[in-house]
Amino acid sequence: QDTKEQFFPLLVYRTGPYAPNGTPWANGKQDYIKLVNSQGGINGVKIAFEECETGYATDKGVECYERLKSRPGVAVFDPQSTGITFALTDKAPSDKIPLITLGYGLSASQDGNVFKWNFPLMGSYWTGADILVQHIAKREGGLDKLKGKKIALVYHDSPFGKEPIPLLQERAKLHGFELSLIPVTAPGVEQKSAWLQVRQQRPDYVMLWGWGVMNSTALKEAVATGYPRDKMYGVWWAGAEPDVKDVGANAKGYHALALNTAGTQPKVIQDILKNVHDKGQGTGPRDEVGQVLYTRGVIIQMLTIEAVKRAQERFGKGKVMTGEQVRWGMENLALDQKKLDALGFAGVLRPISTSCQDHMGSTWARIHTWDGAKWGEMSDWYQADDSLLKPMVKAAADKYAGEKKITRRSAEDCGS
Amino acid sequence: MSSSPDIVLNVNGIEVIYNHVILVLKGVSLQVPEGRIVALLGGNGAGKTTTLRAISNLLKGERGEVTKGSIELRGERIENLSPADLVRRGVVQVMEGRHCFAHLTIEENLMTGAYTRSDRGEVAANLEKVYAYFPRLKTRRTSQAAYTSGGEQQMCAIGRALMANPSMVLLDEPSMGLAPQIVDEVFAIVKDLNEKERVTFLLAEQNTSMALRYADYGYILENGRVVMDGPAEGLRENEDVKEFYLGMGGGDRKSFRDVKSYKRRKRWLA
Amino acid sequence: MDLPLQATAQDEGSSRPARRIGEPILEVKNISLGFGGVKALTDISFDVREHEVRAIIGPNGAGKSSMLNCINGVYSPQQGSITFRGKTFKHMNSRQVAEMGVARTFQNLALFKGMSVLDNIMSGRNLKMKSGILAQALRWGPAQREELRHREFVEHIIDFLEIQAWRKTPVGRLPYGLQKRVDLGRALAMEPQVLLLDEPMAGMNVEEKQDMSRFVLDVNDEFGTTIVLIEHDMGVVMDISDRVVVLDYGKKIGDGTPDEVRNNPEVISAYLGAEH
Amino acid sequence: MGFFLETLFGGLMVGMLYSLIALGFVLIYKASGVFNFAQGAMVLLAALAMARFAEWYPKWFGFDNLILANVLAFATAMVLMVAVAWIIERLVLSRLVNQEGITLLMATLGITYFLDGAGQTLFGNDIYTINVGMPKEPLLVMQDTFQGGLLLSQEDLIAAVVAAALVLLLALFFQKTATGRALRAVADDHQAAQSIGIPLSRIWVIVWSVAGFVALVAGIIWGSKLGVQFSLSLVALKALPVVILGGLTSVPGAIIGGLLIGVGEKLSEIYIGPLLGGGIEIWFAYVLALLFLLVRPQGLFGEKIIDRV
Amino acid sequence: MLYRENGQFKTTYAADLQIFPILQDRIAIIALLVLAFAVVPALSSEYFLRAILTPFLILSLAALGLNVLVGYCGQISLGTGAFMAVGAYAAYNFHVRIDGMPLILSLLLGGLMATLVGVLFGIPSLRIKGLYLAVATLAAQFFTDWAFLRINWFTNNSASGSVSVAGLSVLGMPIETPVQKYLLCLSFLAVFGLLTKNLVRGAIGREWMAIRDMDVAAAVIGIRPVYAKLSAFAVSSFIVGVAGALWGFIHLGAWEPAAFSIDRSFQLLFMVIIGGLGSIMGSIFGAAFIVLLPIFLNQVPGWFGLSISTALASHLEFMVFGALIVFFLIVEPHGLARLWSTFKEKLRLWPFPH
Ligand SMILES: Nc1ncnc2c1ncn2[C@@H]1O[C@H](COP(=O)(O)OP(=O)(O)OP(=O)(O)O)[C@@H](O)[C@H]1O
Ligand SMILES: Nc1ncnc2c1ncn2[C@@H]1O[C@H](COP(=O)(O)OP(=O)(O)OP(=O)(O)O)[C@@H](O)[C@H]1O
Ligand SMILES: [Mg+2]
Ligand SMILES: [Mg+2]
Repeated sequence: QDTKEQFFPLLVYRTGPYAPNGTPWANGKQDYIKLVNSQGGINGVKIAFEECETGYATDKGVECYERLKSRPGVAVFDPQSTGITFALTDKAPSDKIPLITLGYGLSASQDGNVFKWNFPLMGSYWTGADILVQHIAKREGGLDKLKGKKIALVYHDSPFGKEPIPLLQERAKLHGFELSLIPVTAPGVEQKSAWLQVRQQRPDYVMLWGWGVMNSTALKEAVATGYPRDKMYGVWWAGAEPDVKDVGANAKGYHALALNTAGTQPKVIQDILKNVHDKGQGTGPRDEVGQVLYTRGVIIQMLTIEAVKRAQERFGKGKVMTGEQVRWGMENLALDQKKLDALGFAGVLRPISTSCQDHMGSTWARIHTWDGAKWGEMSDWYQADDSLLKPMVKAAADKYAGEKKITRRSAEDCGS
Repeated sequence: MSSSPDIVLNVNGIEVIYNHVILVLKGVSLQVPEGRIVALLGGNGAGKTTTLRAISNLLKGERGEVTKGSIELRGERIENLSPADLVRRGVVQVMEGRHCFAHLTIEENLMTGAYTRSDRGEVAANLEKVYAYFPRLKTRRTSQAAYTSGGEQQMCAIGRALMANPSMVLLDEPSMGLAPQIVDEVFAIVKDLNEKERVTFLLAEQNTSMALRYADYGYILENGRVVMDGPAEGLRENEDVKEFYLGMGGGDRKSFRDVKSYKRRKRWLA
Repeated sequence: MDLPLQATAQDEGSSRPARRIGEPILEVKNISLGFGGVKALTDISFDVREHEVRAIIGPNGAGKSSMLNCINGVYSPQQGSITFRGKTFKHMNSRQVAEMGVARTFQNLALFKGMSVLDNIMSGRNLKMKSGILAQALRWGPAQREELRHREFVEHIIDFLEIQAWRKTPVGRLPYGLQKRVDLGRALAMEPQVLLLDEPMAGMNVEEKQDMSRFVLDVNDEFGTTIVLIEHDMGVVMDISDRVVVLDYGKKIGDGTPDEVRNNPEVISAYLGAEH
Repeated sequence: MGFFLETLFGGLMVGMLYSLIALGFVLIYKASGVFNFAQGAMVLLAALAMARFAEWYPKWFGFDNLILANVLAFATAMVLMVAVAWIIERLVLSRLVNQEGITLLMATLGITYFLDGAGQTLFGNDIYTINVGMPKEPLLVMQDTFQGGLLLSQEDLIAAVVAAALVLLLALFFQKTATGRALRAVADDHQAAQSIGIPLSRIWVIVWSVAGFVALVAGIIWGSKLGVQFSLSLVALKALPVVILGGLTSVPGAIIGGLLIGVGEKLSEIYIGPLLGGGIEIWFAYVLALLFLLVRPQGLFGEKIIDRV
Repeated sequence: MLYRENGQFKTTYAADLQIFPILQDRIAIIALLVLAFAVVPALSSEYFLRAILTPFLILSLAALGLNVLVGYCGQISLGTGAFMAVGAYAAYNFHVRIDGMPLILSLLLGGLMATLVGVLFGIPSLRIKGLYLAVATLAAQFFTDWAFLRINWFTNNSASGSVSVAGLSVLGMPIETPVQKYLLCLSFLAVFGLLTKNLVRGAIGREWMAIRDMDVAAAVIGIRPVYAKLSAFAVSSFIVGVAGALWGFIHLGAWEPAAFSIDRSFQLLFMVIIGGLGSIMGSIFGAAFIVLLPIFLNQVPGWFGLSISTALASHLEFMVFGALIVFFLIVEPHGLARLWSTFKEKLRLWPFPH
């Protein structure tokens, strides 16, 4: 490659129904790149980037992908949408471009033996749902206490919202709680009947698998039907500022999964404020820096860049990496606490290490609670239960492999 | 442009193009004096309706435009006025093909005709007058216009225009679809309004004999050009007019059964 | 296919063959039709004989168009029956009527505005076209030949009505008089036994009316098509019709030859006025 | 029983809110024969303006009186809606006089894109709040009649009352007045209306302004319920079955249709939904409207569709 | 006077019955086909083929199908997305459930299922008209959206409701590269375009148009509204269904119901109206306009070296897009195809103005 820059295509949605959530996420990603560039790039390799607006629509996402994938120095795509991920999953292998789908996408793609190019780093909907069940159980005083309880899943009626269902059903069978499924038609602006159902069924807990406007509307309906907010648990995509901001104090007590912390204390956030925003190069408004989704964007970009670094360690420092090489880097991430601290991510996330079999690297997450004005109070870390997940992931991956006539990767392939 | 003071309407060499390509009027000029009845004659597709539309500014909705020439109403250029402005200046058009408001009742149709007027008493009186002209309308006053017969709709359209109390009426084929005695009545009404209220009429008609009987002056339009004009009596006596528009070649009216079937062409065809 | 239309080109019309007016082909018995409070037709009966030109006249709103609408199934009368070629029916849908050979034209021009003259007239032949959708899509042999055959027939009608120059023009753009001709052409394309004409000459000048009368008479002569005609021009009616029905306020007030009708005092007072 | 009533009331109140949006459609359709797909975009634009100006005015002029801010913002948003109406008339409608319904419909879709873009360019695309002091806490009534009581949303109740009042007001205005008649005439035949002196441009500016006003009220009510952001424009979709069920041309139809759809979809979701796996209300509303139209193709109170030769 | 028909006399009706009776048109269309089949794939970049031309072709096909219904038969439908979805999911099921099912057959069977559903949802059109019908067709849209999410059988029990296909081939030739995909879609479009053209200029086409223009008069000349309307729904949803299957199989590869959402329905309606109702070419023009314009607008700021924020750019794009739609409607309410034919008419007169 004759380019001197590593190129990061950024698929974003700053417009449309999901814009309030898509925007801080996209800003975080950009700001981190700017930070790295201001510090000299990846071992001297500068990062070029370009945003492409998808509006959360699959076909626009595909167009963006096709447009940007052949840029020189392209390293990795982050589709930022479950639907786009599905469409790109088939294209990535032939284009030899890895997909990073942090906290979303196909749960089964954790299995790197089948999904060579997918990286659902840090968690999937199955791990998320699993952790929520664990947390609720803990609150009740043990998994056995779940017996006879009633949990309602209020979910976005789309593949995104339906992903956790198999796991929850599995858990329900295991512990004897009753799971009721309440779909909300996308985008979720009218939820009266969903919440009437909640009121009718009086579940002990409500899990909220929403995105965008659905989350705040759900909270408002919960207020209107008098469902206690502190019995509500959201997925990590229902646990950021835009979801609760305009419900404000009324949402006090609502919990959600947290893949990362929020706030401006972490060193990396301070660095961004100092080296990017104070120089007038910030992407979004300054007071949004350090918010939940913003920080998640930063993490995604950090992991991507670390993958490039890791690849450079093997394929040559200071060189521009190909997609193929970055994939290797991503498959061999080993970010221990020390490295994270050095990068300024102390306390933001747990160490992560990936392998050929495990493209997720970490299944740890916490639960945080809205205090009426900001996301505060973090629970302890939980880890998804491998004994439950592994067989499910394997079964799903095998089914996929069967349909697609893919053979599992051999040991040498893993090593390469 | 010398328009003598008693010329209400002065159309000056206008060209009209539909849809940017179809040239329909190729320089039509005509003048309508105050308080007169002027007839616009000519075969199908001659451009009569187009001329009236150009005057009342209803071309836009048909995707037509006046590309040349000028139109003056009492000395004022009116090409850029809206149809509503023209109605306020007293010029009302009765459109060809009725155009009643289908969902409105006959009476509501008539009442919308008085949209520009505010004096309720006068409007009520005017309504009675229209009903007196067309008793048939009174009996059908509550039925929706779409469900009345063709002739009833035609009466409704004429009546509606009269409700605006116009000083000048552009009548497009008023006699179409009307029973003979109603045709007589319509022309009688025209004459009546013209004489009693000095309403000026510009009349596009196929019923040439009727039109020439009541009009003061006539223009004959063929293929977008004025091919002949003159006082009504003169035209009535003209041999060509007799043959082609009055069906009286050689003096007498021929029976429709005996008309020769070989094709005759109008001599003036451009 | 037999194409009798070709004969018209030579016909000079001076000496007309004696027309063979036959038995009643269409009988209307005691038809009554009302819309809410309005009685459009009250107990109307009349007959139409084969090959004749039968006129219906009457003041505006008398129920003439409604009568035609009853005959070809657009309205269904509350009472009465219609007999066509010996078959009696109370109500039929438009398609059945069309299949039996009744065609019509419309008072308010009911042409297919977005279609060309040719297509409008061709659509009158649809009843006779049999190819299935797939065959039409592929345009293979029989379908193509069928289309051609009918096209030929339609071209004769176009020649006959002298509208060759406008063949491909969308009818919406034609002047009113020509549209009336196309309307007639469409009806002719159905090769009807009975042709119902609703004010075919409205909005025409004398010359054009002459042309139109010519067409009507030729159709009547050459094909023996029976014609039912509504018209307000008394000159035309008196000249070309064999018998005349007069309606007034939905009632029949006269029936007979033009001369009889012309001199019927009731008809004069209700419709004709003194002058005519 | 108590729960059934709750569902019923819930349906009625949501239905009333649907009516409010449906009303915007009906007004414009009735007065110009235009099926205005931009109604949703207008709701969004109005709500955005309301939310942002209520936030900006106190900042610009340094006061912090919520009521004053809201009143000023309301006035400003209304001015904006009138301006929009005027621009639409000038640039779009006046150039499409006498065109077919479907062309006009497409033009309003074009307008939708434009307004969506313009609104978010001017006012931003984050989530904003409208705070007109709507009570959020539910009301518990008839606790002694039913076990557990009846839970009513105060916010919905107030909104429904406002919506009902507005709908009634407009219904009165459009019935039988000379203006009402003129509007119906315009809808029937643009050209003929022009020919008898009805000034199309003025009528259209007025009607679109009124529709803008309705959009503003709907925007405030829905906006304070949902928060103001792009999705707000999608509530228009919920109003479509209401419009056809009630009849495109009928103001009272919009109310009755709204109530029917509101109740129908809630009851169906609660009582039939679980049998089918849930999430059926959106199509159920449409199917309801569709079945109804099979019986009455012009909707409940719509004008009969005329086809006559 | 380059473009004129004077002097081209047709001596037989068969000659006049040709699809393109004017010689210049015939030459132009042949040139166009050569260009599309041979030159374009050779010259275009992968991005162009994959991200622009392929979706453009598929959406042209869908627009063509919709045009049969809306443009020719006058029945406005907002449920196009639904019929695309039925086509895609049905084809998917044929593809995965029946081993060794040829791709083309799957696609066509998908279209056939869409036909069935289309006819079913077309039945109300016998009573419901105009805008009422348009809104009522949304029932189809929302119902299928729901059904494909809720009924697991349709998605071969995929947990999330998202499905995907892989390893496509036609007659043993794999369909993988952008060029192959492009050619497959192009062939579909060309064949269906031809067949549709044959239909609309034949008896059935006249029935559709007659129903569209004046249904009472159509009935009087013996056209059965039931047959005409339902056949239009059938043909239209067949084509739309095949387009849907192509969209899923060829363009996306993996999809969820949102790929055929109501936005898609509106987008297609846009295409046929902007392009020209009742015109085959119009469908293609319309698709080009609606597919290409946003992509084009999206890149404009870049050419001028302007760096505006993504959100602003995309809002501006919305505004320009909306404004252009209105602009074109004002210039020619009957669509781009009419604009084109007006232009040809002018060309015919050129250099003499009239
Ligand atoms: N909207 C239009 N678009 C295109 N051409 C038109 C349009 N309206 C009229 N024309 C054409 O303009 C010419 C003149 O039409 P116009 O209606 O003015 O004639 P007319 O004299 O009123 O005829 P008639 O007596 O039949 O009403 C005709 O050839 C007609 O085809
Ligand atoms: N569908 C309908 N609904 C209500 N009333 C109708 C309907 N059709 C016709 N009428 C009424 O029936 C009466 C007869 O109408 P018809 O059209 O038959 O009259 P006509 O004799 O053809 O008159 P014209 O010579 O004016 O065309 C009219 O008063 C008309 O209003
Ligand atoms: Mg005329
Ligand atoms: Mg009549």
